[in-house]
Amino acid sequence: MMLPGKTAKRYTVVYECVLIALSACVLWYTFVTGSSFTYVMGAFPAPWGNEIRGGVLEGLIALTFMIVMLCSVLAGWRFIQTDIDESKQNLYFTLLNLLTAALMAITWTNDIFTGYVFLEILTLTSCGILIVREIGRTTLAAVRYMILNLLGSGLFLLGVVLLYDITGHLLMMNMQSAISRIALERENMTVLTLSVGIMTTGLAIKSGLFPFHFWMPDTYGWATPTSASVLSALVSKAYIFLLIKIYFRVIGMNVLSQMPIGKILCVLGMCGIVFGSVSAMHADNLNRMVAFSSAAQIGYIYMGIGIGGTAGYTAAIFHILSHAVTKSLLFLSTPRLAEVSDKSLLFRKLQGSALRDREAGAFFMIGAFSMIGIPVFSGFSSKLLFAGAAAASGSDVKLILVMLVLALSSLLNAMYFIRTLIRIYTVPEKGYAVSSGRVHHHPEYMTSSVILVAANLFLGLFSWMAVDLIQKGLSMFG
Amino acid sequence: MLLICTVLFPIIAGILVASVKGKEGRANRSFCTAVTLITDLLGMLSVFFGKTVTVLSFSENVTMTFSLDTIGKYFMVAVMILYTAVSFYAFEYMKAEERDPVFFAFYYVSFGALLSVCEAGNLVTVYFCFEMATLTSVPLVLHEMTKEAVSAGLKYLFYSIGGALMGLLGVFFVYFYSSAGKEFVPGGFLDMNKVAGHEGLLLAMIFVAIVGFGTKAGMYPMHGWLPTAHPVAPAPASALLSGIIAKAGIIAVIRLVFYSVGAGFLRGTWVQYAWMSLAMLTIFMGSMMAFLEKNLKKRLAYSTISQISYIMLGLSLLSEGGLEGGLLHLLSHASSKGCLFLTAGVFIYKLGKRDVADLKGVGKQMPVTMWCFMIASLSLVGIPPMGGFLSKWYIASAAVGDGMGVFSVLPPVILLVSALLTAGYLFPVAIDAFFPGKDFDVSSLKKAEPNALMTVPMIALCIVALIVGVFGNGILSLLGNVFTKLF
Amino acid sequence: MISTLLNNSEEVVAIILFGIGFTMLLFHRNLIRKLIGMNIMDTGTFLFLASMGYITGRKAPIVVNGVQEMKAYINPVPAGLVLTGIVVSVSVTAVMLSLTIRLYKRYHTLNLDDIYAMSKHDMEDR
Amino acid sequence: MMLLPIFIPVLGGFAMLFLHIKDDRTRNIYSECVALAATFLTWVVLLAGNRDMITVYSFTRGFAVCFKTDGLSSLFAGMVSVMWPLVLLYSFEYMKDAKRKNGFFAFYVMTYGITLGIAFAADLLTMYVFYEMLTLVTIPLVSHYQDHDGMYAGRQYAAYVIGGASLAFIAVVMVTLYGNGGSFLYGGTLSGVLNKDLMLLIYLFGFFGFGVKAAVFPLFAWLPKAAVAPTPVTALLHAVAVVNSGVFAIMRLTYYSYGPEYLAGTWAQKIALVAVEFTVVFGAAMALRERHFKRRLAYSTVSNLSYMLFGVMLLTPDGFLGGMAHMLFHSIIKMSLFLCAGAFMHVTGNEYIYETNGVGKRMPVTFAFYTLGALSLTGVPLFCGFVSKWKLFTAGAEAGTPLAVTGIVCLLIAAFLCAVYTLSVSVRAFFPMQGKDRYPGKKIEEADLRMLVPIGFFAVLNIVFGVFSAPVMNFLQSVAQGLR
Repeated sequence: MMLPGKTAKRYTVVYECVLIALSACVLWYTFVTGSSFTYVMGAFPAPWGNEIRGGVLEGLIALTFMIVMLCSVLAGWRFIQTDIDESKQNLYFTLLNLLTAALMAITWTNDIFTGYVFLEILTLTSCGILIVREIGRTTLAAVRYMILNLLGSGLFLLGVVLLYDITGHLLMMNMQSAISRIALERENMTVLTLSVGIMTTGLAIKSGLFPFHFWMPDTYGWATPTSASVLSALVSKAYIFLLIKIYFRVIGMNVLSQMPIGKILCVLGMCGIVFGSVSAMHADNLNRMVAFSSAAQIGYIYMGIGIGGTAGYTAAIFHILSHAVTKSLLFLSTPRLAEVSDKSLLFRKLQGSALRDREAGAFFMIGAFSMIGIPVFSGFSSKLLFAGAAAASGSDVKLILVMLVLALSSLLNAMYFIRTLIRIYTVPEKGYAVSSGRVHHHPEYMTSSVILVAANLFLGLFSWMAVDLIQKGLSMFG
Repeated sequence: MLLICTVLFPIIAGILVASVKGKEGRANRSFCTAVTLITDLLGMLSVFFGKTVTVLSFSENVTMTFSLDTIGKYFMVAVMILYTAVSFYAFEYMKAEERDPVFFAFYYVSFGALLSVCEAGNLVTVYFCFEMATLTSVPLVLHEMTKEAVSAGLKYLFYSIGGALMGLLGVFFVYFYSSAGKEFVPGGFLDMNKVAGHEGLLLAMIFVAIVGFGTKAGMYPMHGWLPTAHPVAPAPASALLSGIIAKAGIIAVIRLVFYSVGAGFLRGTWVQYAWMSLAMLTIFMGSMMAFLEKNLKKRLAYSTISQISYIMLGLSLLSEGGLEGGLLHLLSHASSKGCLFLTAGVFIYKLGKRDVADLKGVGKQMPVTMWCFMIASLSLVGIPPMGGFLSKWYIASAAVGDGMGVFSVLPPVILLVSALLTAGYLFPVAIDAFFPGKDFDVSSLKKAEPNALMTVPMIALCIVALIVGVFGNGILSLLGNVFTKLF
Repeated sequence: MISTLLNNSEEVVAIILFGIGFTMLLFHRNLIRKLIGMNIMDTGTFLFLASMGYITGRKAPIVVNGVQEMKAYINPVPAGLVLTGIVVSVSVTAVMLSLTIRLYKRYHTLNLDDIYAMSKHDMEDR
Repeated sequence: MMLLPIFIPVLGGFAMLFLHIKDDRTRNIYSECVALAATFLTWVVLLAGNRDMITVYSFTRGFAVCFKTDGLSSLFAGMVSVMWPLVLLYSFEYMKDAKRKNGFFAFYVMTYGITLGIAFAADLLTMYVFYEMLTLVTIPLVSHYQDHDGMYAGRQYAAYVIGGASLAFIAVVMVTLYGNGGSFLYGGTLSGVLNKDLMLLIYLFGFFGFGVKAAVFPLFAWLPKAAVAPTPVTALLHAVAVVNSGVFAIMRLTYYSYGPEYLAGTWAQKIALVAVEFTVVFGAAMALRERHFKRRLAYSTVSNLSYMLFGVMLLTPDGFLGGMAHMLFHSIIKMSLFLCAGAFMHVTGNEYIYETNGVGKRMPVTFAFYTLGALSLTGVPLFCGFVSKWKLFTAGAEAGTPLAVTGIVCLLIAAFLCAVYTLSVSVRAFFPMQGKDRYPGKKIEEADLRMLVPIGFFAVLNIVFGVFSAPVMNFLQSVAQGLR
């Protein structure tokens, strides 16, 4: 489609609104009926056919993803115009829509190989929306990103194949039955463990779990804001969601609990939290700091998975949601701050920027508070959930460890976020006079950011609704 | 009510003194005289008609009470004598000083505070008044505002407060292990059932308290402030300090040991022995230092240290004789040492001479003053018929009396040695003053006798010392049945 | 041991290929080599998959002269997977190559370390 | 009803951020009115004596925000609500020629509401929520003079306090999960499901977490640094509201969540006591060697907060009583001291101790009040400091454990040091050494009446409570025995 950028954007927006409506409907339907539905593509039954499945959880995730996507597009539009060369804008939107499709597919699919295919598509498109801003940094970042992702998807594919080798199926339900049989007879358990391990590693690499998080800052730091927010808020989360889905629908909790994977993920997650925050403290550039902090947040999610149990997974998924809304908010407010400080994201330039652009400052502040886990924001609720999960896990060591890590990380978060806040709210000293660029008041930006804030507050204040939905969804996962 | 007036009047009056200025900003002498006399009057009245009064109560048995028993009256008389005498002296002496309204203001305020110490009806009140006495007497010390003066004042302040707080610790524990405590009970009001099992702790705390209150009395190891504070203070102030303010520590100890804990509880415990040995150590050390000291006022300060520890020693014997001796020595030392400081003041005021060596031939210039000096030193050394003799005699005999092995032998020895030392550091001054030796030409000196305002107080104090010596037993019989109740 | 290895030689070869590819992709600093490594890795996987999928003595599931019972055919899914996989890897390779070209144009080298070193002094550093 | 005093100041202050009031007069009137309204409502709530609980909304299942008043909260709320309007009055004069007054007063008023929120919180989580809020709204106040020190202090303050809060968060969650939703009940709500050592460890987390605001030993460093803030902030927040909220939180955690029986005699109690006693002496010593006037007072706050905690950690009703009494009285004293220091700094523009030489003659009233406060802090009878200290001694002696007795000794040492570091200032002020007078002939007049009135008020309170402490003490007594 060779529409000019503006039309392309309109088109995209409409298209996303539709998607939002649809996923909302699914959510509503499944929630009311209380049962998931499965659609068999091309009417081929298993083992040949290819299914998609809608449940409460999928609905919820899809809905959130779409909302965030929409907001990022709306809010990032101005920067898209500046960052991306006129002729490429419509391509950008093409990529974006492809990416959306991939997201949706990964969310809804009931077939592990379909999962893989769209995984690759996701990788390609995300790489695309990264390099479409043509500066050396992004290209470089894209290369790194690609290579790691290819490693990841290669591993994932291998895992899939191994699973197929021992089960002879690709549809999740059938695989699960086969696997439970294997687990019963305890034959080629090693292969099973191996394949699960490989898959997990693959997805962990793709979603940037410690120690594979080093690509994040470059990737998120230099992309155009929309891409940054989409990549950090949605793409990496999609991988994690796929992982959770596989754990539940393919491997099954009781089989998984026989493997050491949970513990490993937990430890890695904690390391991720700590190291992410520490390196965020040393970042000299706002975007890099935020990017590192999302490394830490990914660590949270994996920690939740590692804690295990319904509580653990609930916490993890809740954090997926909360981080999605928060991180996009942050990534969309930083460029505004940079805009009024010589287009620079270096801290010393940013001093007082929030006073020059109050809206962006306020949004950044809210995002930061949510990250630190200040009450009434979503971050606090997920902190509560993680703590509760740890308490419910029943092992004292885990409990203390998780609690301490939570404490430590919110300390670190406080340190670097509050530091930033104080800086951007302090009038610059003499000598740092910045030619404060004009603040464009931009209705779309405002609305979308406000939506994100509202979502954040909703998750913070009425988290129990979300929690109920998630638990219902998990129970549907079987 | 009377008691409260006695305390409050001088305080208020003092504040007035600061405001009511006479010509060219000096304190109004006649007004001051009036204040002194009225205070004395009130004091005498309350000695005879004073009734116990509870000012306010913090909790059921922590109250602030004023009452006068015999001991209190005795101290009160001493306080009034000294303050009255010195006040007149000060009129003259402070002519030279500037800012004398401030001086007199605090002079009277501290007067009130000390009276309140005497009137204090229970330990908490004692502690409170003790603090007040300290705080109000600090300005007297640092009056001259020189660097030394201020730092000395601070030193004095901090030592005393530290001591007071140590005292508070003991006071607190005594309260804690007793049911009563509203007023003093001769022989102590400890509740032995409560104490049972905690003797060790209580003893330790009492010892801490004794040392703490001992700070004011310049007992080793907390004597440090005395030699620093006395020389820099103006003569009247130092006369008061060593004459009576330092004795506040003695009152506190008496109140604690004999009226709250009870001598019986301490007799024969390590506390008594430690106390005694501290006292003796102080006596010896004090007189030694005094012997080596060149500056007259400093020398007198050291002698104060040793002399007050005589009283401590007397008390620490925990026997009737010891207490009697102590009380006698209190009065005699108050008068004689006060007198000595006044004379030292005269030397400074008239001749600007501070060192012992400069005092050759002074006897020719101011015979009266020098005679006062002579008599006072006789009393301090303890030559009959002066007061010092009697008191020391009582203490020594009391020590020998109760067979405590080495501890009954040591005190007399120490007393003797220190008496010799005292003689050694006081008499030469007088002798040189009167007989400078033939190569010292007397003709150059002219008469420099101070006026009556100065001489009369000194003479009065000497007389008091004499009275103590002569009518000592009479005084004791006045105190009368106190001792029988205490032991 | 040896015999088992020989019996399913395809798997062994596949694994070896995968290993080679993986190491190349991970450790070589030269972009082109990385790409080649990636392709080798994929090939290994596909080989593995194909060998899994084929069952000796069956026909491909293409219905000629009437459907026979399931035994006659092999499961088409693995083959499908391989095809899909190939498509994916081709596209990925294409993208990577394009990126490589861009980088080369910009930095005139293919060694990633040098490229990082240069990009540090990149003027777009905000 | 109970929500009003909390939310009126919060919203009022929040609105102020956007009103951009230009002239001082309106702003002063506005903020004073807000404060007074809140105070009035607080007292209505307290006197209404309605003790039942209202739930606002719930975060997740089992984590709810709810308020209620009981004895302890009425102590804290009453205390704060009396002080706030006064200090506000003071700060009008003090901040007269400062910049960004809107922001200052906005946050200042908001803090008031949030402190009340802490006071009225009915369960641990609610308290935690407001505790965090308090931190956030005070950061702008700390770094109000937006210079380098201000930023640094604010940063450090945030790091310390939020870190502490997140440490305490552990205890909050555990208590909420295993102690009937963490709602406060005298004597503790903990049901011993988990193994005790774990719970004790977690208690220590809570203790030191909240202890950050109460400046317990290793975590005290932020308090002296935060003295760069404007004096009304240092006085009200870092001598009363914030730090006492730390103590308050520990009281809640100890007496109303864990319960003294659960903790008595455990290693947790011992560790806490040791830390506290060390802090008592350490703070005093640091105060002694500090040359900066406000920082010296800040250090003395460090030491005095641990007095309260000493009482609390004795885990006896008397100890609790002593702790509460000292909380009340110390705030009164410290207020007057800080306000005097502030007046001195405001009038002379100096801030170091040696610069007080001889200023006593120029501002006699201020320094007279200062001296009263100093005496009271030292613990001289007739002043309220004595009452609470006496109570603490008694409690310690009754507990009778070695640590308790050591504590008494520590308290005395600290009291002595306190005398030294407070009174030496008075002496300097009134009796400067010859030639050391900083202001020969300089024209320095007495502080403004708007400053003197609050100071005087606190000085009077100081004496009143010292003399007629009985009613207050009886009230606290009943609180300490869990009757209210």
